[in-house]
This record gives sequence, C-alpha cells and structure tokens, in this order.
Amino acid sequence: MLSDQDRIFTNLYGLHDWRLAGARARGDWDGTAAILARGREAIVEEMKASGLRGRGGAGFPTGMKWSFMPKTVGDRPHYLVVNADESEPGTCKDRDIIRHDPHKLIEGCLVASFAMGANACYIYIRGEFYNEALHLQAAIDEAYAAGLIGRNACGSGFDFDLYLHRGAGAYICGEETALIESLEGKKGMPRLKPPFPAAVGLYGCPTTVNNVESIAVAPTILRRGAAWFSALGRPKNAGTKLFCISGHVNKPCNVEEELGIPLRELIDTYAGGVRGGWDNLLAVIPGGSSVPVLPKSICDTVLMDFDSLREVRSGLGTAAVIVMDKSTDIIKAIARLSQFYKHESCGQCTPCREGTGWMMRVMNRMVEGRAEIDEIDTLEQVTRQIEGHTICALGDAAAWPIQGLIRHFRPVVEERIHAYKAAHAVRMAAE
Amino acid sequence: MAKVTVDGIEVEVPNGSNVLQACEAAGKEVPRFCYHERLSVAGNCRMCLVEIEKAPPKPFASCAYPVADGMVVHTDSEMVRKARRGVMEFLLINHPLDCPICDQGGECDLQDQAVGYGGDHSRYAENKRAVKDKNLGPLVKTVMTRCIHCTRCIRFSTEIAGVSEMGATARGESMEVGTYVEKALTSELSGNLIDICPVGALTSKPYAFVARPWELKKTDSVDVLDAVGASIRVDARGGEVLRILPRLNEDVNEEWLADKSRFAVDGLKRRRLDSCWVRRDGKLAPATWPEAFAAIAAKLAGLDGGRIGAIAGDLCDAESMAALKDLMGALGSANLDCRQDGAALDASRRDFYCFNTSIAGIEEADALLIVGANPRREAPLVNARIRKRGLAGAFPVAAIGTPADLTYPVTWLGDSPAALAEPAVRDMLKAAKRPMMIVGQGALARADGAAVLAACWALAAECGLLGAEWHGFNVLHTAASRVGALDLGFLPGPGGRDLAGMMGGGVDVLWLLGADEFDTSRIGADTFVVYQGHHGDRGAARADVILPGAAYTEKQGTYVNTEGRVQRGALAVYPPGDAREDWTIIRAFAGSIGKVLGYDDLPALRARLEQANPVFARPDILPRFGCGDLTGPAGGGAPGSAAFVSPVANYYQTDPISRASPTMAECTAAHHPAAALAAE
Amino acid sequence: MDRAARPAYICAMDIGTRINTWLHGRKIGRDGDGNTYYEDRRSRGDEKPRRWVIYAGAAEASAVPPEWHAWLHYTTDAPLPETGRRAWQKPHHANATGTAAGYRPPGHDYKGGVRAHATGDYEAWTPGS
Amino acid sequence: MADTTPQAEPAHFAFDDESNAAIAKILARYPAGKQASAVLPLLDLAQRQMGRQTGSAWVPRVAMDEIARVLAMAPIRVYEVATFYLMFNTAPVGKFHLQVCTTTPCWLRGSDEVVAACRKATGIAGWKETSADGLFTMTEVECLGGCVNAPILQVNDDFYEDMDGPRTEALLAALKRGEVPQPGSMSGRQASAPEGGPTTLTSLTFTPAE
Repeated sequence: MLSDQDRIFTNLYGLHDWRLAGARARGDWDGTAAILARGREAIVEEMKASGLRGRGGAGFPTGMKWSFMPKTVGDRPHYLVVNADESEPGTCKDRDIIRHDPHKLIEGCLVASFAMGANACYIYIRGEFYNEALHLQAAIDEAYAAGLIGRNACGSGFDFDLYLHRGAGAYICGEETALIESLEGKKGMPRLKPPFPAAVGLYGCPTTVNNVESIAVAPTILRRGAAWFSALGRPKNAGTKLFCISGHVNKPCNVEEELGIPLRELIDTYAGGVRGGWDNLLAVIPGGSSVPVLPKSICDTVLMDFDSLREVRSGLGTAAVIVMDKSTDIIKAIARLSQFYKHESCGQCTPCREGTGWMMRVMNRMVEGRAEIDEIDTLEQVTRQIEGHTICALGDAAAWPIQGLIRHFRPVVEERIHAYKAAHAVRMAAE
Repeated sequence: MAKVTVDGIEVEVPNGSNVLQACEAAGKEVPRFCYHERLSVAGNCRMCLVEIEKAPPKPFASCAYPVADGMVVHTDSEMVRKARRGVMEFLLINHPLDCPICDQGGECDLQDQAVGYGGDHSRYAENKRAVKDKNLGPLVKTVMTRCIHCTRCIRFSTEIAGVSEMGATARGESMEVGTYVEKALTSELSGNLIDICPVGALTSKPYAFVARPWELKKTDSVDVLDAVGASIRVDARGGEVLRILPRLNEDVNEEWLADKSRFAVDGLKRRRLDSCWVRRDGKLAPATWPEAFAAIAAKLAGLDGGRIGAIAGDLCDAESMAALKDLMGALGSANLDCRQDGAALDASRRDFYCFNTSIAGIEEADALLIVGANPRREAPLVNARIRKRGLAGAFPVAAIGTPADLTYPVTWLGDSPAALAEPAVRDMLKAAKRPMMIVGQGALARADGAAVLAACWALAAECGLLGAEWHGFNVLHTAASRVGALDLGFLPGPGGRDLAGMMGGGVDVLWLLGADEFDTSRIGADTFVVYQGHHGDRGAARADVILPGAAYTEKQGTYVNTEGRVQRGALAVYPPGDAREDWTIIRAFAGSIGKVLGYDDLPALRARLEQANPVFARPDILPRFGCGDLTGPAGGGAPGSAAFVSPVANYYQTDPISRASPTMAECTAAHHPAAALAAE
Repeated sequence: MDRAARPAYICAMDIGTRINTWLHGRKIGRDGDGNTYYEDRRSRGDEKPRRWVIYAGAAEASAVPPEWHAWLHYTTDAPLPETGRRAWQKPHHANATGTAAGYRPPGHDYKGGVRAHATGDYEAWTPGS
Repeated sequence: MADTTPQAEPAHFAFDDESNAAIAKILARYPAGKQASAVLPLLDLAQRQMGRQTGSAWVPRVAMDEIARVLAMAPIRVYEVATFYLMFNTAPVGKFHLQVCTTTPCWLRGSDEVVAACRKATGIAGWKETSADGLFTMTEVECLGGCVNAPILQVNDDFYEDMDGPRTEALLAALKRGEVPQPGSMSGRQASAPEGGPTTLTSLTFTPAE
C-alpha cells in the first residue's frame, strides 16, 4: 500500500483548504521559480526520465509529447491546452483535482507551458462541472493576484497567461483535436491527422493537449525528482495514479495508488470489496467505458497498469474501474454503453456515425434476446468494420466494449437468445 | 517531388499532394464521396481508404494523408477491399433504396461505387433513418433522407460560393445538413450543389422527375446568358432541351456554372417565335417565309442605304452578325450598332474592350480595383474566381460603385468617378506587383462613359497595370455577343448612325437581330421594324415583320466572351417550327432581293469571319499578352459625378430567355420581390 | 408475320419433345386453348418431376394461361381451376407483339391513319401574349 | 428538428448589462481575430440570461443571431454549435432542469430508481418533457463525471450525488417548496472518499506556512 507521503494529491477528498494558502501548506508553489530556472530542456528531460505516461487514456509518454513541440518559438505562438473535459463513463478523478487541488493544476500549467515555450494555456473544462469551474477560476484569480502566473510568473521572467474555457456537453471534445476545434468555437469534430497538434493545433499554432492529471503531477515530479516517481509502480508503468472505483463495490471511491497494483487488492483494500464478496464478482471494466470488459477469471490476477491490461486485451484507459457483480445484466450494461457512444458520436465520419447506431440497436435487441445467433457474429464484424476506420478513436472506443462482451460473455448472449426463442415459441404454439 | 509506388506503379507527385492524388496519377481509381479537388479536405466519408506499407496496419483515408518519398501504397489489397465494403455497408444502412424514383439514378456516385466496391446484400435489419426535407428555394430540391453527410455542399457554399448558409446541425446519427432556418440559398452558384452532391439528396427542382440521364443526348456547347462564356453540356431529349450542365474548362468556369445559365433552360420552351409574322392593318398576322421576305423587300425598295439600320442584340452569334453586317453593307447602310446599353466602348484596339488579364489570370493578380461593376450579379463565375484568389491571401480588393456583398472583403472607396482620384486607389495598385482593374458596364453605359473609360485607362497606365508581360486592364461585359460584335466592327461605319441616332425616326427600316434590351418605344412611330430572333419579347412586340430565328442551343454559333476568347456553340436540338438558324435567314433574304453575300455554307461564312478579324481563326485559345502601347482610348470630356449603377438589377432576368423562364421568375420572386411584382 | 400460321410439326425440337412425351410423359391436362401439359411418369428420386407443355400451335411461352403457368413453375401442386373466374378477369391471350394482332399506334405504316402531331414540347409566342 | 415553436420564440434578444460585462471579460481571453472561440461562453451566457429573465434557461434563435452578430460569424455556424452541444437548450425548459445520468456506472448503482422517482414526483412521462406546472424538465444525460458518487442527478448547475429513490423524492419535494438543498453527496460522505470516511491521506496534517 502506497504511503501517504508518496501520494501526490494530498487533498483528494477536499478535507483541507483548496485555496492558495492551503495549497502552499501542502507544498504547492514551493520553489516554482527554481524549477523554471532549470530551463526548458532540463524540465522535458526530467519528465521523460520520470516515465510519466499520459493519464488521459492513451498512455503516451508525457515528456516525449512535450519534446515534440518546436524547440524555438517562431512567428506562431505555442499553446498548452489542458483537457479537463472528463466525460469517460466511470471516470471522475480530474473533477477532484480541479475542485480540491486546483493549484497543483495551475502550477503544472505554468511548468508545462514553460517547458514548451507556451505563453498561454487554456484549460478546457467540461460544461457540466460548473461549480468546479468556479473553484478553478477563483484559484486562477488567486494565482494571478499572488504573481504566480501572469507577467513575470513567480518572478522567473516568464510571462504566462492561463485561461479557463468551459465546454458545453460533448464527450467527443475529450479527443484532443475535437477539443481544439471546440476551443476555436466550432463543433467538436476531430481533425484529420496529420498534421498533429504539435505542428498545427489551436489557431493553427503548435499546441500540446494534456490531461489534467498529467499536468497536475508534473510539479511534484519535478520537485521530488524523476527517480522518486519512476521508483513507484512497475517498469514502463511508473508512478502513482488516481483510480476511480465505481459500480458494485461496498464503498465506491477515488484513491491514489501505485500503478501495477493488483485489481483485487485495489478493490478489496480501498473500495470495501465487491458487493457480496469477491466470488460474487461477474466482471470489471478496468479503464473507463472505452476498454473491453474483463471476466472474473482475469480480474483475479490482473495488475492495474498499461501493459498488464493490454496483455489481457483490455486497457488501463483512465483507470476508472467499473465493477459489476453477479446480479448485473452484463448485456444491458454494455448495451447502455453502446447507447452512450451512439449519443456522443459527432457524426463526422461514416463508420462511427452509422455504425454506433447500428450497434446500439442490435445490442438493445440482444438485451431482450430478440435476435439470431449468427447476429452475434455480424455484430462482431460490424465492430471490426468501425475499429480503425474512423478519424478519431471514438469509433474504436465504441467497438471495444462489444468486442469484450462477445469475447468473454458470448454464452450469456446466446443463452438470452435461446430463452427468448423458447418463450416465444411457446406463445406461438399456444396461439 | 515525391516518388510513390501505387500498386507497383511508380509515380512522381509534388510534395504536399495527398495519397489519393498519387493514386490518380498512377491511374488507379480510388472511390470517394467527400473528397473534391476544389474543396477543402474533409476526410469524413472514409471511402477512399488505402493500405500504406510501413505504416500502422490499418487502412488510411488517402484524401487526407500526405505523400512521402518512397511510400508504397496498395489500393486493391484484401484489407482495402474489406474496409471499403464495410464503409459502403455503413453508408447504405441509412440510405433509402429508392433509386427507381431518385433523380440522381444513373449518375449517382453512391450507386456506382456500391456496385464497384460494396457487398451484395445488407445485414442491417433495423429501421432506417428518415430526415425531414429542407426547402432551399426554387432551384435545389432536397431529399435529405438520402444524405450521406459528406459535407460537400457545406464546403461548397462556404468556400466557393462564399455564402455561409449551409451547415450540419445536431450531431451523430441525428446530424442534419441544411440551413437550420428555412430560407432560399442566396447564392448565384447554388445549382452547383446539385452537381457536387454525390447522392440524390440535392437535385434540381425544375428538373425533378423529368428524365433519366441515359435518355439524354448530350451536346457540348457554350453558354451565352452572361459574357463569361462558360462551357456547358446541353442535355436534350427529342426536340426538348431538358437541362444544362457545366463542362470542365479550367480557363473559364472550372467546373461551375451560374444559376441563370443552368436553370433558365425552361425559357427555351416558352414564348418561342416559330413562324413568320407580318403586320397587316396594324395587326401581326402569321405569314410564310416568302411573304415575310416580300414585305421587307417591298419596304426596302428604293430606300436609300442611310435610311436603313441594324441593331444586334446580346445573345447573337458572330456568324449572324457578320451576315447582317454584310447585308447592310450590300444595302449601302453604315447604321450599325451592338451597344444596346449605349456603353462607350472604344473598338479601335482590342485591349480597350476585353478582359485582358483573362479569368484564369485573376489568380495571378495581387490587387484588384473594381470600377462600376458588381461581378457577383454580372458574372458570378468571374466573381467566384476573385473569391478564390482572395482566399489564397494577400489580395486587397477595392471597389468604386454601390456597396454590395460580393462574398469577399471589399474596401468601398466611393460610388462615383470622383473616387478614381482617391489616393487609396493609387496606393493599393502601386504597392502591387500584378494589379488589375475591372471596369464594368455600369461605368461605361452612361453619358460620361468615354471619359470614365479614358480615366480608368490613364489610372491603369499610371499605376503599372499595363506592363510588357502583364495586362491588368479589364472590361467586364454582360452581353455574350458584345465582344464578338466589336471584333466584327458591328458599329456605326463612316457617317453611320449609332443606336441613339436610329431612334426617333432616324431610319426608316430598322433590323433588330435579337435586340430586346433597349427601350423600343424610342423607335420612331413610322420606322419599319424587322425583328429577327427566337423569343417574343420587347423587340417582337414592336416589330412589323418577325423572322423566327434560333436560340443558342439550336445553332452552330461562334461567341466571343468578355476575355476575347472565341468559342463555338453547337446545335443540340433543331429550332422549333419554321424557325431557322439566323445566318441562313439573312443569307436567304439577301438572295431574295438579289444581293450576294459571298457564302452559302457555314465554312464559307466562318472564312469570312476570319477575314473580318483574324481572332476568329483560333477558337478556344486565348493568347496572353502584355500591353505594348500605353496610348489610351479616346476620352472626351471629364467624368461626371453620378454614382455608378450596375446594369444588372435582377440577376435572374436579364435577357429574353431568362425572362421567359418560369424558374427564373420564381427566383425573382424569392430574391427580388419588388422586381417580381413590377413584372406582373 | 403471324406465328400461328407456321406448321408446328416441322419444328425438330418439337418432334423430340413429342417422342420424349410419348416415352416418359403423363398427361395432366389441357387448357382452353388446347395446350397439353405433362409430367414425368416415373419419379426422379429427390428431384422434382419435370413438367412441360406441348403447345397447340406455335411454341409461344406466353400462351400458357396463368392457371397452368403456376403449376408449370411448381408454384402449385395442381393446376388452378379454370372455372370460377371473376368478372374482371379477362381471357388469357398470348403476347401479340410482333404479330399482326400487335398494337400499332395511329399513323403506323401498317395501321394507316394520321400520326398525332408532336406538340407540347414548346409554347409558341403569339402577338399580345 | 430545426425551428422551435413560433409562440415560444421571442421576437427579439439583446444582452443585458450583466451579460455585456461578462462578454467583455470573455472576449479578452482569446487572441485578436479569434473571437469565434467565445461562441460557447456566449451561448451559455445567453442561456443564463434567458433563465434570469424568463425563468426558462434556453437559447432562442434570435439569441443565436445576436451572438453571430457580436462575434462576426455566419449565423449558421452558431446554429451548428448550439445544436451540437447538449447543454444548450434550443427549446424552453422548466425552472429546474433535471438531468439524470443513466450511463452504465450510474445505472449499476440504481439510476433507474432515480428516474422512476423523478417521474413520480413530477408527473413527466418522457425525456425532454416539462412538467405541467412548468417547474421541471427531465433530460437523460450521459456520464456526468462523478461515477464514484453514482447515481447523480444534476439540477441546473448542481450535482446531487449518491441518490436513490427516496432521496430523489425528498430533493424534488424541497425544490417544489422553493428550497435549494446543499448539493453534493446526499449520503453525507466526504466528496469521493469511501463511505465512512477516508482510508488514505489520514496521516497527513498541514499547517499554513504563515
């Protein structure tokens, strides 16, 4: 179990003051100027050495992402955009950072922007987080007033402006290029890549989009050193991570733990165990709705990190653990996710726009069992036709939960179909 | 240049091209819906997927993927075929299978590509989506259930037409393409939406359920409803012209066509002159050709040539004008005019009255001054070129005239000739390397027109518009026949009268060759008027003898567009009833009164045209030239102070054909309610 | 040309069919026009018994009336009764196209009369309109 | 979808002083010439102003046209944005906009009961409908991002967490009485900490620097 001293988000539950004074007491804004004094290169190298992988779902090394930005600022300004459009079902970690530890994020924005030569940073927060946005804005105002950001931030000679931009209810805006489009005042429709945002991003300028958690941990990593951070977790899966444990557990909660913690330990230690005991576990979605579901047999042993979950053909995603006990109608749980993706598809490209609706309708029939056995294969093929054929990853995200369902729970689906047929055969005979 | 191997064929394409272009260069067909060469890349249909070696093992949208040197592309691998089949299945699940009642049937990208790349059956068992149709005005019909959301129409209206009126509202499966608020599209290029729509979502409203593409006889021709001379294809069935489509011509219209040129086609079937008429006892009575000729001959008998005049209209072909000029010459008359609007055009040198920069040349210019023109209404395709150049950046446009929305940013410097003296004008033009000026008929068709023309030329000479390699002085015409007529010298000869001089009894016999655009009440009450033309319009109403001629789709005519480009129209259908090709009428009449014109067939007449002006020897080719001689046109007086007014008040009704067209009348009612009311 | 005028028996295929019919056929019935219908006499295992028709007159597939057409194409097991027809059911005729009985528009060379003037594709101008 | 019912659509919309002050602040956030970025904040502002003025927080088309004018955008671009994002109501809503999350994490924890309780207390049958008294509009929303506190009922801007049937009914009854209960967890737990108090971060104490 991770010791409290190694936890980065020390005010995760909001037990302490979230304002500047409280944040300073917890060590934030301590020696920020000194960190900046190390220079751009050194900060990026330190981040690379820490082994921090992006906390938004894809797990791309953060330091490397920062290094993609042009080394010198040309006639186009650089931008950092922080993705606080936390909408992945099961995920609610950024919300706690924003409302309880906003200064960690603000300090991270300053450090990261400095490391990328960006004099302006936008935090794109999802519109539903209205009260959270108020907290964050108040914290930004405090930081401006204290001279921590703004002109000559922290006395470093670096000018830095931080702006908050509220979204308005679109999951797709969590995709980095859709987020940029949305920030530019357009519909949140993902852009074609290449060009990547590091070349052509916000307002056509070099831009890096990072998750809230990735940015918020940066100052602590730089203060305590890459060695400290990389010593936590497992090789290539370094550091601590906020886990969101929801669903059929006795005590759903957010908790910060080392990467690589066994799933069972995570649930049992922090979330009070599965409702009705471990043996009552049916399945777990280990990383937010976009990753395939895992049956109990895999959950027994799997470790919670990027590579271990990839090995079992799922993913860490946002580390949002959705637990389902044996009372769950697994088909309905996945069908509800299909509805989610159908609702959130931006409608730009064909496979996702048409495919998500198709999958939802077939899934809704499968919930009842009103389908044919070979439709399971058709459904599987449809998911393959979407996966990898779309502009952004939402198509893949919509396909994977269903693939996971068919991979691990095909007998359940078949049984449902047989049951429906049996019930209706009787009725037909009776008529 | 980048070397790319497509299915084993090595091609070199410029850096910055996309993979799809490389595939085209290799002669490989890549199916696509959203990609269009002239629009921005959307990459949303996902049909153009190809496999790229040494890239992640998934298909890539070739339209959006830049080429790299040494790239190896497969357009026909198993993965690609499967991916395309998958995308096609998705496109079809919510597409109605109503091809039998769809006007796009037979020329539908979705149909063709479904056959070429789709599967053989659908696995989709759910209900299909239905979308409410939108009303986009009298030209474009919508069946939005068929929409595949390629967004070509949105990009066209935003980028090419310059009117941001189309959009996609809502999201995901519920995304709908339309205008959100019900309104008619305000673009003069809206008909092109029909062409670029790859499915039957946007089709032609007037042409709805009229014909199938395979029933039509296609004839390549030239448009005459404005002076741009767009390349068109005339689609006819039997004796009826059913529709007109643009034809690719990079130098003139690219692949677009203005709405009037496309939709005025139903005017060709109404108010047609299909037999001769002779006025007897104050009333027009049907007559035979010999009777009509006899009536004219009787009037001409013994008349002095100076008492005879001829006016050529705006839609005339060069052949008929040459024949008429020769007839007048044979009759001893020098009273000729083609300038119905009285424009002060100086025909002494060709570059005084042509669009010398050329339409394609607009893209090379780097500053533009518009004087007394509204290109959006007078020549929508020229306007589209200007907008295209503007989008490329660094292209200041200033204008003198009545401020209007030209779809690109314009600095309005004033509305009268006085603004030519504004320092801002000189500053802008002098700062540019290749500045150009467009002088419209609104600046020339006025009492001080000659002075304005001279002042514009002087300004051009002063500001470096007239270089040895670059000719930036341009006259924008509104009449398709005008430049041809000027090239032929259809102007008052020595001692001849011009149009004004022929009015009010200036001549005793006046031959109107399709001339309808002047006030016929100015003709003297005793003047004997011969009207030769194809539509019963103002001229026919005043005529004493009517000779039925052929419209532009019914004859082989030569037209010279505003650039001075000589183009040949073709006969798509025969003229109705007793109507004949115009030059043959004049030739026959000359024969009937014993005058010899010197040609009996079209080649001989065309040889005569070449003899009159060598430019007629080179159809379709427009040599670019600089300006060798800075001497300006003859001026005369100082420009007045009246504001410039565009000659085209209502874009949709400018000539006998469009005035006869019910579709154009509907457009007038939709866009110019006042004009429509006045017409009734 | 009138097909009915052609002597049926000179057709070689018809002779072969008649021999085959004599050897294997079992007569099922005859329609109102005299066309005779046959089925295989012996069973052909799992396959459906072949059914065929000997035309009274020239071989003209459209001469088979709907009642027998259904049977001939295995839509029904037995031919439909030709009696009890509804009032709106017209008597069956073979397709007459290409025969003297075929439709010819007025003005056709074989029909005589005057061909309707092709009008309506344009509207002429008249003074005062 | 497109047009709203004509009687609901106001003839005119103008930003009031409060909104105009906010617009000036918002526009300052974006680089010169990129004022289109402000379209989301301005739509939100217009919706809040409508809520203030009429009690129904929605964006009529005239407001979209006004925003297009202020930001020098084509109106269709504003319509596109307003219809794309779920939080903009293009039709009038009740005073309390009940946004029930029914996505899987909330559904696992009993969002069906919350929905049933909402229906019972308000008499609303379907989604996007407004109750007869005009107080409530009920909308099904996707994940609200508070999954460890599921199920969540968002009322206007506030999240009410750890809901169940009886708590929902009590909440709606309070709203009807004109009270606005304190948002947050209805079970009384500390934010996202486990029920019964935090099990981590308990060994830390912080004292303000000075």
